[in-house]
Amino acid sequence: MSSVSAANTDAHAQGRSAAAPAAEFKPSVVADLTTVIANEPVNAEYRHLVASCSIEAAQAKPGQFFQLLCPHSGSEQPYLRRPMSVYGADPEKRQVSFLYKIAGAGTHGLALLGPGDTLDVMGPLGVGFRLDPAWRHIVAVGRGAGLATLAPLAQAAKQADMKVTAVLSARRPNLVVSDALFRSYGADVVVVTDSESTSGPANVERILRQLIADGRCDAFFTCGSSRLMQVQQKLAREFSLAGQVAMEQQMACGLGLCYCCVRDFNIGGEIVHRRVCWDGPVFDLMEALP
Amino acid sequence: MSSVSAANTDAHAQGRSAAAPAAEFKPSVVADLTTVIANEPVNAEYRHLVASCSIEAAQAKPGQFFQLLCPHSGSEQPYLRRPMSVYGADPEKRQVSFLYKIAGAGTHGLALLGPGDTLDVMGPLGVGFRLDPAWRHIVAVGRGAGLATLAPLAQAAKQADMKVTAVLSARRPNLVVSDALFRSYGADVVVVTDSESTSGPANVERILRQLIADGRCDAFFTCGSSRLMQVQQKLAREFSLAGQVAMEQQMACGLGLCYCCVRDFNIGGEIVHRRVCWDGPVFDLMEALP
Amino acid sequence: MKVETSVDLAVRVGGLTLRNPVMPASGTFADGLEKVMDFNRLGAIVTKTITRELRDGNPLPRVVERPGSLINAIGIPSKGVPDFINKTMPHYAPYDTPLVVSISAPTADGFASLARELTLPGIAAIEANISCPNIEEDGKAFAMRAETTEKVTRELRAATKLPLWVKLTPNTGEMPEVAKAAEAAGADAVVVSNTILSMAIDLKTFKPCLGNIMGGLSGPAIKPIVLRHVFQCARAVKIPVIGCGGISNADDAIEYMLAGASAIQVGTATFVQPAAMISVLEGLERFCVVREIPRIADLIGAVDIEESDEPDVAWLNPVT
Amino acid sequence: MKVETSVDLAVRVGGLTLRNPVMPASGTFADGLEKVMDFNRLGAIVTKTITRELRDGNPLPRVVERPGSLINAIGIPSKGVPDFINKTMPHYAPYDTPLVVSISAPTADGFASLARELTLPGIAAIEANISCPNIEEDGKAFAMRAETTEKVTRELRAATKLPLWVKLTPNTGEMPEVAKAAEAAGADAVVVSNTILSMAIDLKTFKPCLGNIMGGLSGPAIKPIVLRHVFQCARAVKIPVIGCGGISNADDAIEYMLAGASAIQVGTATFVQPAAMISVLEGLERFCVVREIPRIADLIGAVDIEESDEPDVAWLNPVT
Ligand SMILES: Cc1cc2nc3c(=O)[nH]c(=O)nc-3n(C[C@H](O)[C@H](O)[C@H](O)COP(=O)(O)OP(=O)(O)OC[C@H]3O[C@@H](n4cnc5c(N)ncnc54)[C@H](O)[C@@H]3O)c2cc1C
Ligand SMILES: Cc1cc2nc3c(=O)[nH]c(=O)nc-3n(C[C@H](O)[C@H](O)[C@H](O)COP(=O)(O)OP(=O)(O)OC[C@H]3O[C@@H](n4cnc5c(N)ncnc54)[C@H](O)[C@@H]3O)c2cc1C
Ligand SMILES: Cc1cc2nc3c(=O)[nH]c(=O)nc-3n(C[C@H](O)[C@H](O)[C@H](O)COP(=O)(O)O)c2cc1C
Ligand SMILES: Cc1cc2nc3c(=O)[nH]c(=O)nc-3n(C[C@H](O)[C@H](O)[C@H](O)COP(=O)(O)O)c2cc1C
Ligand code: FES
Ligand code: FES
Repeated sequence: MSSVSAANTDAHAQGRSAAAPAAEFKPSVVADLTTVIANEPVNAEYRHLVASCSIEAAQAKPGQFFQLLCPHSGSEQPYLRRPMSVYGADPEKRQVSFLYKIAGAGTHGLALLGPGDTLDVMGPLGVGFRLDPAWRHIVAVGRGAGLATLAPLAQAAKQADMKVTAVLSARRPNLVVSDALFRSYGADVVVVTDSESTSGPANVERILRQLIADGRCDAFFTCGSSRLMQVQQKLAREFSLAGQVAMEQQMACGLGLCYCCVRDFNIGGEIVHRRVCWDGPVFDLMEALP
Repeated sequence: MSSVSAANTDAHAQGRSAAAPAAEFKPSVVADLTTVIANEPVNAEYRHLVASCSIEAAQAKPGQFFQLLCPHSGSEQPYLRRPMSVYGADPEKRQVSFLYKIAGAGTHGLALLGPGDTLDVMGPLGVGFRLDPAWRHIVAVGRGAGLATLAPLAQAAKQADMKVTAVLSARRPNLVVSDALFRSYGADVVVVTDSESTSGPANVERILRQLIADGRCDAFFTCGSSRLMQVQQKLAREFSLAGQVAMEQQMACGLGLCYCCVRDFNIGGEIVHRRVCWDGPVFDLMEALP
Repeated sequence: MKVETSVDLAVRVGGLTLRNPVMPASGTFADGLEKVMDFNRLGAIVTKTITRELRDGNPLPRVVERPGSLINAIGIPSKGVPDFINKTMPHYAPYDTPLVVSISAPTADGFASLARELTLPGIAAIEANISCPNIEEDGKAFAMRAETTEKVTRELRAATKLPLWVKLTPNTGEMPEVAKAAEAAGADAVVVSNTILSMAIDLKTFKPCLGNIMGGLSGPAIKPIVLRHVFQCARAVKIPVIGCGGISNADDAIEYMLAGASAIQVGTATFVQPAAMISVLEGLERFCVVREIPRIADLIGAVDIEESDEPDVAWLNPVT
Repeated sequence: MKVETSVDLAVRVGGLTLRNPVMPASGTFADGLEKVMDFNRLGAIVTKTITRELRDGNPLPRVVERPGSLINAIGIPSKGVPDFINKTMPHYAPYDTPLVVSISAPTADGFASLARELTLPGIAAIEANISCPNIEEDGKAFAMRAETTEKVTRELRAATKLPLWVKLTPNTGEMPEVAKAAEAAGADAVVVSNTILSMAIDLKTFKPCLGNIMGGLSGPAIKPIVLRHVFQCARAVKIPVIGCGGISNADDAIEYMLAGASAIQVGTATFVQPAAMISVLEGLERFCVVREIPRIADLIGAVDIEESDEPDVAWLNPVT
């Protein structure tokens, strides 16, 4: 496992405290008892939760995630924490926010929280997106919950003043999320949906080829769709473009301890396991396997 | 076990439905999802909870009890139900109420309930107090949570128009409960306390002898103090008076299934086990053992 | 609400056909439940274990709760055989639900003579609780080992023509072998399982929470463990397995049937929700309706394990 | 907040003196926790079990949760010995906390050669995870039986001078005998215990929830069971018992020490509260201060059992 973490020395460096005496030790990951500020539905499927948190948590970077201790909905307390990408993090306001879809026991419990309630969030966790200052135009392609994960790229790119084109895929137009947020940071937003049958790989490939042709795609950022990821891998290979993908996997510890979240990756032709929580969740686009 | 229930055919009769087809079956004990109307502190130790309930639950008799499914306080859900004597039951208003002391996990959780919350109460359970129409004057002697158990006797006795003298024992005067309720039904109330050192067995015996001498004690009703029970047993024997005692014991099922709540009783010279939840909680004063 | 359906809920269990697979676990059922449910809706009635000797049971406290579980050391308070025949049996006679009597004894002979005496009209089956101490094996329960299980089951089999259910203990490391031994000796079904030996200590007094020091763990906490035992036993024997351990709702019961249980017993859950058996029953019906399963028996052992999933020997004790 | 006290937290465990009794359970600890706590506060560091062979581990899904518990079938992904020596050991070298390496092998020889190779400066003790399948006994774990435990422990003992901890499985019915065998063969301590073999089935798909079909149960649900094993083992052997199973807070740890544990390991709780070990440690200190216990070692085996409470043989398997 240490080979792995070695490979991540940079990403996880701030975590290292070697033999620092207790007095000096400062945790970089905390189980933070945040206070819910808002927890509102944004559409039929998604809710937006904003919480005031510690400075450590508020420093979460795009692509990183938290492990949320979801309150019990009904009698049963979900035992494990639930991973959620940071949707927004504001060190000034000391706030962190999540955009989540109600799936099962944990997210149901999450939906019950109201302003003033306490939510235990552990993080920030994992390796987030990296922006190469050399890039001028980036393209974010996402679907479903993946749109929540990509969203904070909009602000980060603007700060690094890169132009962003966001291709947002959903089943129906009214299920698209994060589009407003992308626009608010001046991104071009292209919405593709199943109901309008614009979300197929072929059409998305057409859109992406156009962006490349227009010189508006130095790098791909994607999350939430294996099919769309494969389209981007193909184009990245063809035009030797950079790319990063945020992966999902069931998690227990979120800190690289348990090895339940491994996926196969192609590292220089060799198929190896990587822990999504620790080596990722953001990986090099070309190393990811569907 | 059937000998036991046979011995209780009357008490538990309404429970018997032999081979009645499903269509006809009517449960006499229900796990009733009641709605909390009020849950207020009455002093430093006790709270009074009123809930609107089903007609079955509202028909609880004095000395009977319910098994309360206490909500979790903090993370831990108390697994077993908690037994609570009926403090008041009103078939017209369809209400039931409890007077409880905060002891541990379960009662802590109970204290968190507010108006409108749901409380699952199972009952009415057990054999309550019996009033012999021949009696004119009864004496209720209780201490601690026992006062809650005795309280509904006040109303029942008034309806049967018997006069009640209530000897209420507590550590301090401001920890006495049920006195107001007793008075409201016209009972004479004598308060004895440790802080005033009036609660000792000797003094209580003096009070009781006086009541007997005045011909104002046809039967004893007691709960919550083994020492006071023994005083009454002595006097009941001396003056051959009737008496009933409500006992406490840890419970799991509350329905006579598990045999965790047994106590020793002296039945005609023989020491035998009885289930407090099923054969009691109210027992003949002379059969009870300290 | 009773669901009106055409689902066939009947199951065959160890020589009996039950109208449905839901029955109480021994020691968690008594006439008190008549206040709560109609016993004619149950698949069977299983009585508290009785012994020949009169017994008071264990010292108090007899139960302590833990998160999602109960530890009990009731012992077996028993009024003996005559009381059972003269009072318990007549009491349940009016019901047209099979009456299963749970018995226990300190020796194989004791088991046999008790079974012989209880082979009576009105008794539908005998459940032998062999999870109890065998005084001939310095207190180790019969069901801890295959040999002792085989011996006691053989003597029981010779003693009665009634359907014979043998109730196993999960405290052994060789449950499939024990189940095979019971089958070989003529048991008609195995009940999997009794409680898991456990302990709790009071941090105020430093004393054990139970008068008996140790007791048996039951309730939701043990379900994943006993479910595994049921899965392993069902693959080890041809006779039916009756699943019992932490079943609180229909989903739990279905999980047990998929793992291989032909019927299920509900125990501790009844202490928390007295009508648990009825809601399990109604939930089973609903599940079959929704999933369009014509016969509930179709669920038995229906867990979907492709050969490819078949784990190597490692899964006997996964190295975690 | 760290409590400043004069409580002596040191305990002696299997040839080592630990600054306090709190350590991680193997497989639930890695360098990632450096983001959360100062490893110099721990009593010991216990690494994930390593094997000589390179292993990928089990198919996914590898975990499923149940109320108050986790079932895992991670398998033992292992990068082998050189990776451990060249990367893991140097990584923990800066800490002045004893490094305990957990090892596993499919044969007794394999265990011995691995122990021999890992008998190195920088390794404080070896924890032999003998809860894994023994291919010489068609897959039954070494720790399922006393004989196989004795054999593997003897070979391990001959192979290393390091303190030798042997980690047992609760899936056996004869844990005290197994613990005795480990002691007789020269183990310096036994770790009680590994996970309890369990199963879960998905009602939507009818498939097992785990890729490995079965997995090991851990977390609060198993505490009463493993606590009982610790109590029984501590009375069976003179070597220290390290308690491990469902410990989430200081109260749990104290209960284990009262039952006879000389030290404790925290596993699954770390997944829910990453700083669990630290809060256990601080809670232990607080408890000793409040109860005026000068040395935490005074808690070991301090459960108060009057002879009168001593149950008869029945308590070995209480008839519930
Ligand atoms: C790094 C990461 C970031 C994520 N970010 C978001 C986000 O921003 N918004 C959002 O809506 N969802 C996100 N997810 C998915 C989210 O974690 C799951 O929807 C959630 O765990 C479901 O829990 P549940 O109890 O409601 O559902 P259940 O199905 O009851 O969960 C059962 C178990 O499966 C796990 N699980 C179920 N679905 C997933 C999934 N898709 N990925 C990982 N584990 C899963 C749960 O964690 C739990 O352990 C993210 C997942 C990962 C791994
Ligand atoms: C028939 C009956 C009627 C009762 N009526 C009242 C009442 O009207 N008002 C009132 O304040 N209390 C009453 N009690 C006592 C009440 O049941 C306990 O205070 C309560 O169960 C404590 O639960 P806990 O989780 O708060 O405490 P904990 O100490 O955490 O409970 C732990 C376990 O011990 C049991 N237990 C603890 N104390 C008692 C006790 N005194 N009697 C029985 N079991 C106990 C609990 O039920 C639980 O199973 C009655 C008890 C019985 C048996
Ligand atoms: C209070 C109590 C008493 C029990 N008594 C008996 C008994 O007399 N005979 C028996 O075979 N099992 C007895 N059991 C075990 C149950 O029948 C059942 O096997 C066990 O509790 C697991 O099922 P559960 O988790 O649904 O309770 C008893 C269990 C409890 C909780
Ligand atoms: C995800 C996971 C991985 C584990 N890996 C190992 C392991 O590699 N070696 C080992 O001896 N035990 C392993 N265990 C078992 C734990 O060390 C511990 O014995 C068990 O989980 C009980 O403790 P707990 O309830 O505190 O988790 C693992 C447990 C879990 C949950
Ligand atoms: S979730 Fe434990 S290693 Fe990733
Ligand atoms: S509480 Fe179960 S018999 Fe009394």
